[in-house]
Amino acid sequence: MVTPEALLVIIRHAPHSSNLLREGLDAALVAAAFGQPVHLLFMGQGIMALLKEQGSGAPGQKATLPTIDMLEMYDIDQLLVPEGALQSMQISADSLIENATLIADQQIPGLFQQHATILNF
Amino acid sequence: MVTPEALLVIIRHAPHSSNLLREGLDAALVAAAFGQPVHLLFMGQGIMALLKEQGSGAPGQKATLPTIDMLEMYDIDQLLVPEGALQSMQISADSLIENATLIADQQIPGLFQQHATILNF
Amino acid sequence: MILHILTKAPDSSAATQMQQAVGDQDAVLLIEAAVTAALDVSWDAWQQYPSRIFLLSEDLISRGLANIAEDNELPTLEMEGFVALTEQYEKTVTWY
Amino acid sequence: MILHILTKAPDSSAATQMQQAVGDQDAVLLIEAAVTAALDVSWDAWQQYPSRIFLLSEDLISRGLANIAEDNELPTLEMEGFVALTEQYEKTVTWY
Amino acid sequence: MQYGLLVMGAPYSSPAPHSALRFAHALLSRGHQITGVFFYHDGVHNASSLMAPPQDELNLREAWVELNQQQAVPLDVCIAAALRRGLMSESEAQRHGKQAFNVAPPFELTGLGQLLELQQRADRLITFA
Amino acid sequence: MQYGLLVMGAPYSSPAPHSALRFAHALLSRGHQITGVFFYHDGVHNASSLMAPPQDELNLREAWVELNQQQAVPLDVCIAAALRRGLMSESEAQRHGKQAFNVAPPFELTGLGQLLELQQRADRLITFA
Repeated sequence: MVTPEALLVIIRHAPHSSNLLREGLDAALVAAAFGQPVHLLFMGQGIMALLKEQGSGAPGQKATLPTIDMLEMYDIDQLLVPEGALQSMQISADSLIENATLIADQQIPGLFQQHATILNF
Repeated sequence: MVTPEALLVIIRHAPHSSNLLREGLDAALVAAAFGQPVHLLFMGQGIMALLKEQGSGAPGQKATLPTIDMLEMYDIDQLLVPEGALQSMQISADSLIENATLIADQQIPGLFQQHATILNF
Repeated sequence: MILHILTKAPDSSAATQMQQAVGDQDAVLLIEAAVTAALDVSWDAWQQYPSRIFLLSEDLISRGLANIAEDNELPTLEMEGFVALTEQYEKTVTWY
Repeated sequence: MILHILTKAPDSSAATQMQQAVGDQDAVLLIEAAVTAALDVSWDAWQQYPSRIFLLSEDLISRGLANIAEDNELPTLEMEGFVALTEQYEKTVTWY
Repeated sequence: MQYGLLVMGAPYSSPAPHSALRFAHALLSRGHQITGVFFYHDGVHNASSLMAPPQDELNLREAWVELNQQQAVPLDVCIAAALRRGLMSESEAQRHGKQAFNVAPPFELTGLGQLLELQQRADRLITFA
Repeated sequence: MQYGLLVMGAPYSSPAPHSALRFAHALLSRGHQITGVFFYHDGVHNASSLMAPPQDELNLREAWVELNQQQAVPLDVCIAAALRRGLMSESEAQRHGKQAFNVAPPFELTGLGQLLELQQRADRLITFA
C-alpha cells in the first residue's frame, strides 16, 4: 500500500480554524507536482476537511473542498482516515467524500514507520 | 469582596506558550494605572503564571514572575484561583506565590455576574 | 446575564473553562470551530443550557454541518440573531 | 524508529493524536507546553513509553516545574540531549 | 446601541477577524453604531498594508478600511502588541530608525488605555479571538 | 550530520522560533551542519525587518541573522505564506505596487519546493511549531 519513497502528509486541523489545513494541502500538492508520491492521513479535526456537504457559509469564507478535489488530479488518491477518529468525532463514514479510505487505528504507527518523509500539519 | 465597577481580567494561558498571558497582565496593569479596581481570575493553564519557582530556563526566555510581582504595586491584590482547576492541574497550593487566593469552583459564575466589565485572555 | 461566545471545539480547554463560568441566567453561542458541537449530541452543554444555547448558522454551513445540526434538531441563529443576543445580554465573554 | 516531539499539554488533541502514532520502537520528547506533563504522573504516556520519554530541562525550569519533575523522578534532557536523540532516531515528527 | 469590537486574531491564521467583520455589518444593518474597533494580540496584523492575499481570497485590511469609510469607525491598534510583531506607522518607523512602515491611516497605533476607554464608552464590548 | 529546520510559529506569539534557535546552536556545538531553515505558516513573521520588541526581550529576527552570519545558514521564507500575512521583499513590493517592504536578505522569499528539497537534502528535518 505504501512505498518507502512516498511523503506522508498529516492533516489535523479543520477548515476555517487556521490556515494549517490549507498550507498542509499546498505542501502535498507541491510535492506531488514534483513527482513525489504523496499519502494523506487525516486525524482529529482534520477529518472535517473531507465532509462532503461543506457549503458557502458567509461571503469570504473560502471553501476547502475545491482543493480536496484537486488532490486526485495530482494523483494523490490515498486519503486515509482512522476509524477511531471518525467514531470519536461522531462522523458517519457516508458523510465523507467518496475517495476517503478508512483504516484501523492500529495501522497508524505502521504508516509512520513506512514513510521515509513525514510532514505534520 | 468584589465591587461592581471593578474590571475582571481572566488569565487562561500559561507563561511561554503564547503572548496572551503577558498581554492580559498588561491590560490589567493599564486599567489599574487608570485607577480602575482590577481583579484577576486564573483558570486552567493560566494558573502556571503563579508558580513560585519559575526560573531562568534558556537565555531569552523572558520570565513572567516579575510582572506578577508588579501587580501588588498597582494595588491588584485579588489573584483568584479556583480550587478545582488547581486540583485538575495537580498543582499543590503551596507551589503558588503567597498572595494567590483560592476560591471554590461554585463561586466562578457569581464572579462573572458581579463584574460589569470583563476581559478574557 | 451574560452571553458566552465559544469559538473552539467542545473538547477544548476553552470549552471546559466556559462551562465552569456559565450561570443560570446566561446564554451560550457557538461560533467558528465550536459549531463542531453539532456532531456531539451527548455534549453535556446541550442538556445543561436547554433553550439558551445556539449555533451560528453560516459557520455550520461552511463546515458541512448544517444538515447534521438540523437532523439533531439543534437551535441555530443567523448573524442577525447573534446581534440580537448581544442586545439582550448586557455582557458578553468570548472563550477562545 | 521515530522521535515524536510534543509541544502542547498532555490534555491537548495534539497529545492524543501523538499517542495514536507512537510505535514500539519510538521515543517521545516533551518540550514547551508539553512539559506540564511533569505535574501529571498518572498520564498514561509515562507508563506506555518507559525509558523512552523525556522532558526538556530548560523548559521545565522556566515554567517552575523542575523540582516537581525531580520529585516525580521523571527523566530530563538538556538541549544537547535533544540533539543526541535526533541523531539516534532517523525521523522526527512534531505534534503541535 | 454603541458597540466596541476587540479583535485578537490574525487574518488567515484565525477566523476571528472575518467573524468580527461580518458581525460589524450585521450591527450596522440593525441600526447600531460602532464606537470603535481595537486590535490587540495577533489581531494587530489586520492593519498590515503589505498584506497581499491571493486574488480569490478576501483582503481583510481592505474590508476594515471599507468599514471605516462607510461609518467612520475608528480602527485602533495596540502599539506595544504591534511593534513586537513587526507593525509600525511612519512616525514609529522614524523613531526606530526603520526605512519602511506598514501601518497607515485609517489604522492608528495607540495605547491599551484606548481599549479600556472603548469598554467604558460602548454599551457592549464584543471580543473576537 | 546535515539538519534542516522547519519553523511554523510566529515570534512572541509562539515559543517555537526560540526553541528552534536554541536547537540550532546546540546542533552547531555538537559539530552538525544546518542545511537550511524554512519558515512556513505563521513562522514567516520571523523574517520581518520591522519587528521592534521591547529592549529586554530577544529580537528574534536579529538572532536568525546572527545564525546566518556565523554559519551561512540559508533562511528561506515561503512566499505564498508570507504574502498573505503581510511580508514581502523589495521585488514583491514592486510587483504588488507597494511603497515599502519588510523582508530583506539574508531572508529570501521562495516556493514550497524549497522545503521539499531541504527535506531530501538534509539527513534530518526537525519541525518547530
